[in-house]
Amino acid sequence: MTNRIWGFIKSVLLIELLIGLSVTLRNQFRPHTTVEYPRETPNLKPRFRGIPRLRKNPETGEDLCVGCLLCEKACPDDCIKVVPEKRPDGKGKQAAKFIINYERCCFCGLCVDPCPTKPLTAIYMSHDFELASESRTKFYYPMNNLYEGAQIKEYSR
Amino acid sequence: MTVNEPASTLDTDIMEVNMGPQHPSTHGVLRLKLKIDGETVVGCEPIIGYLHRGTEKLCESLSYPMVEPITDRLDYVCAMSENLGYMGAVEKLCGISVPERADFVRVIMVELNRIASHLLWLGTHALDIGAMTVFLYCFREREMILDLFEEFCGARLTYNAFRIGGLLEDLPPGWTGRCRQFLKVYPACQKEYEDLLTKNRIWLKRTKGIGVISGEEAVEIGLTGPSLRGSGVGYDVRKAHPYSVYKRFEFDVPTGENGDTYDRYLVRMEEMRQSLRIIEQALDTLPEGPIRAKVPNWLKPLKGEVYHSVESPRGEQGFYIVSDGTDKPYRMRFRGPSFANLQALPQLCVGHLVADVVALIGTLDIVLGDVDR
Amino acid sequence: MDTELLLKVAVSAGKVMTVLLVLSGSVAYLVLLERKVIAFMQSRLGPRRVGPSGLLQPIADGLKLFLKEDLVPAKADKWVFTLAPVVVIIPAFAAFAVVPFSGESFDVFGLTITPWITDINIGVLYILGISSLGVFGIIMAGWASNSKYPLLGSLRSAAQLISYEVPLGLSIIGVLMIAGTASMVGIVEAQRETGWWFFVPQFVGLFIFFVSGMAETNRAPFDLPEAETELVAGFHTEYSGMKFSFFFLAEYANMILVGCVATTLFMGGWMRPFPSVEALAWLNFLDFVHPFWSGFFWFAAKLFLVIFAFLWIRATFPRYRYDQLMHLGWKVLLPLSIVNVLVTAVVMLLMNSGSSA
Amino acid sequence: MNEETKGGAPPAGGEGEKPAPRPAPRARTGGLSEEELTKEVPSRVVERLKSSFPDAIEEVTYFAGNPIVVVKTDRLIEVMSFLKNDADLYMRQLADLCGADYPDRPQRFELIYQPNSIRHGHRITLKIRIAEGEEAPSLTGVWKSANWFEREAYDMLGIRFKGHPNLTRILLSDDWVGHPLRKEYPTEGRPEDHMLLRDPGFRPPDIMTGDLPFKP
Repeated sequence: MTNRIWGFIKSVLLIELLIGLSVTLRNQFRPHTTVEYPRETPNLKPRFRGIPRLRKNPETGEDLCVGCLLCEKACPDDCIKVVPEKRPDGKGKQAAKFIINYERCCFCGLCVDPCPTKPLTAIYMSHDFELASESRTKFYYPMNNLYEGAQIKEYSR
Repeated sequence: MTVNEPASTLDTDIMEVNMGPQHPSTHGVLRLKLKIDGETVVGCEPIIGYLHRGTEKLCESLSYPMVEPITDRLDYVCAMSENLGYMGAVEKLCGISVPERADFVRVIMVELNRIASHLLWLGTHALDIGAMTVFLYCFREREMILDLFEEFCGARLTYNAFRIGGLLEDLPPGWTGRCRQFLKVYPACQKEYEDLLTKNRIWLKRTKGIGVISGEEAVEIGLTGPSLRGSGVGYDVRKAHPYSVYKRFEFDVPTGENGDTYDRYLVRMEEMRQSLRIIEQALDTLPEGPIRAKVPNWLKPLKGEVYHSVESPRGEQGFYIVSDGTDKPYRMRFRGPSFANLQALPQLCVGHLVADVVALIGTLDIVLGDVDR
Repeated sequence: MDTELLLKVAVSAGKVMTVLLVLSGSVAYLVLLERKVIAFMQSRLGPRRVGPSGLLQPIADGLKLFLKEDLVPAKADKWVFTLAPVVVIIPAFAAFAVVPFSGESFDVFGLTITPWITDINIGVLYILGISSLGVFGIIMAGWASNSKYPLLGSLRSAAQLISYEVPLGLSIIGVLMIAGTASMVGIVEAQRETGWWFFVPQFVGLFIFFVSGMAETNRAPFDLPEAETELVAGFHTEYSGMKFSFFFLAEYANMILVGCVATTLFMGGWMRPFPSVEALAWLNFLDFVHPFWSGFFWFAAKLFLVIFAFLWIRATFPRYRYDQLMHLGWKVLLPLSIVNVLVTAVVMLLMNSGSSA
Repeated sequence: MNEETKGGAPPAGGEGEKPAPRPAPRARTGGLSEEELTKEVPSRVVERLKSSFPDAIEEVTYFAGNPIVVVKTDRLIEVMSFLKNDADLYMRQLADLCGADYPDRPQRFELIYQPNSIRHGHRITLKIRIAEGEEAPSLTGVWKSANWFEREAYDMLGIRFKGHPNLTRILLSDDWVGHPLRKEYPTEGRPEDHMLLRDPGFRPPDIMTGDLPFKP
């Protein structure tokens, strides 16, 4: 009985509504969580998977890619095309053409798994993610551009 | 649907209203043909398929590892569960046993993802009913989980986090500490949502007694997951058919009593707490060791077929794989929990008001990527 | 022609223009305030891009709405469709004619300019009457759009406005009984005389007025007519451009109106807190400019409080369902307001008989 | 990631790879051997089915610990009702229903059912086989949940169900031609064609021939 009376009093005094109001009021004075994206760059974690890019050996500057076509085979979207050729020094192969179709890429990272140039893989998931472009042709890259990071950012203002 | 003619001398008509496919509260591209009499729903026909991408067909031309990114995109809200289910199915098909540490990490990820998914559900469900602040609080906490995921696998939504036979990479250094930090912070956040909703009289009015379905009927129509457990049937794939290492953790399967929207809400809220419990246990007993069994990259399973299901946040996520002995699945079938759950919507809707339809879509927690596949 | 009359007309027209302009501006900035307040409550930042921390956002919004293409659906009734926003916005602004924004008058060139457009002895009734005209516009909008969601929205809205008009009116009666006048200025003066602002004896009245006011202005948790998640945008689903902005302005103007009425009737209008306590006279610190400004300051501060409560509630609560809203209106608020009137009457009777005896 | 490719079955994790006498495509899994995978496991459901419907069962196989029972098409509803209502089995839920296409078999389609007992935790895979043009019995009378699953099977494979209340396409649009999950249905179309329709000036760069708008 006392419980029911107490419950009635509570419901007349709108206790639970006031508790709710206090939650929103408290949050008004907490720090905000917004990341003002183009002004602030988001804090990307080391393993972030952006668009796949190619990488040169940082010490010698040689191409790391050995033209083994494993990434091409592993890609579920068929977005990689590699044309291998003999290296000028005759030892092994390198990629004559390496084309990634960013229109199709799904950022899954499966191309990186089988890359045989361990520990530094020739193809890697870069931190670039700003892909928007006005033209479809921009999504096909000359191989040189695959080496450079943060290229695609095109918007202004 | 039979339509009862209202006993009135006025000439009244049943109005057909199209809800969706572009509508603020259909959680994607769901279209509902509602027949309404005034504001009372007398008939409801879901029309789906706007997001059909033919994944089952697509999988027939992909090798086994390549399917994983596709499973990410089925139920994109809980891609970890999808990943785990698919990995489990393939590992069952091949008879691969996964190293313990990998299994533990997988369980941690999946349970974190369950919390994230329930948070998204809570946010959108509350938003549908009109409480818009909960939505943003939920997303604030969900961001923390997504940050953890980003750190682990590099993606925030389509994780592609596991590999057949284990994991691609081990947990990054310091990850467990940050995860524990989250576990410490989170309960207070959940209390905030409960303060805003659980006892709020408007929330109670909007959810209690709405969309009641009995346990028997719920089983019959194929409901699984929290939607089923809200009706008092304690069926959880994690308990009934334990997969991965769920046998080793202690957790309860919360059930409701009345089978209404409010009970389903309570069940999901409790499930988040249980997930926290599982994660805590897994972090405490996380073994050292290898993270990946020796599995060839070019997998060729034996001829055979398996059905493997996991408890995704939405229900029983089944994977049926037919292998013909080549490196590509002969037939891949995704049993989406949302697809089966959505089937119950017409039954739930009839007799309620238009405003309740959005609450009911929310309470079934459908993800259209999962419905349409 | 009588020059005095001409002068009077000119002064009135000037006041009307001032109120219109200030009101339009404050409506625009009320939208910004709402977005900012709710954003902070949701641990966001709100609009930040236009001007310093988003201060020019209303201007950008207004410009956008002004320049936007004005669509009329092919099967809509064009005349009624165009007329509806006008019918909604005119009463919303007209109701401000009797709101006293401050207590002190200006003296300019020997003319006394009162800080209200007019003070009629049925001010409260005038506001009630005028503000309930807006519902016609809403019904017209829903019907003329020839679309299902607007129709449902307008029906809901009509039912809601009519039901809540009754408790709204009854909740004010207590105040009128104590004050003994229906003039807005008179009510404020009555509050000075009694020494109590009327929210003390009439807290139930204030509560009912506040809730019904929220329902009248279609604010959350009673925003059913435009319940975004159910009816997309309710009666103005098919509207765009300027016509839409008329609805928008009217909604926010109505919100300010409810705030103004609550301030005037229950919270002592332009008076500073504890107007009879001389020690607090420094609270009218704007007196050094002109007493008008300190009155206006306190009026605005109280208005802000009411409106902040509106926003706060919107950020917190879920939305009622249509039938529950009707239930609340007819079965809870209406009896409560009648009881409030009765109790007020009985108490007044007792006190009067006590004082006369 | 691990050892790959260079011929030969890799040494297996755990159980060890089985050596030779196996038909054509060599399985490379690194997991259990064929014997272990196809090992018979005791199953209460199969026992009960065998004792109750000895003539309705065509074939029982096992894979990865799960019994797969092939039932005669005309006895399906009988068997399913038994599974659902028998107190000992009580499989009240039909978890999944899907079809598979085997064009080279005389009975081209397989319908695969996954009934599920929530009370006892039983699970079994049940199958029927039907030829093209043949109608499968609809289970909508037994389980309500079969409704959409059967519509999906009809949509994807063109299997017609006898007695289904509303056998229309569910995922694809009503005017769709063909049934995508049949093996003869092409997986890939030509999305470029649509691009051409939209923008006649656009020439899709062909990635395979290196016909690109720049020199790679």
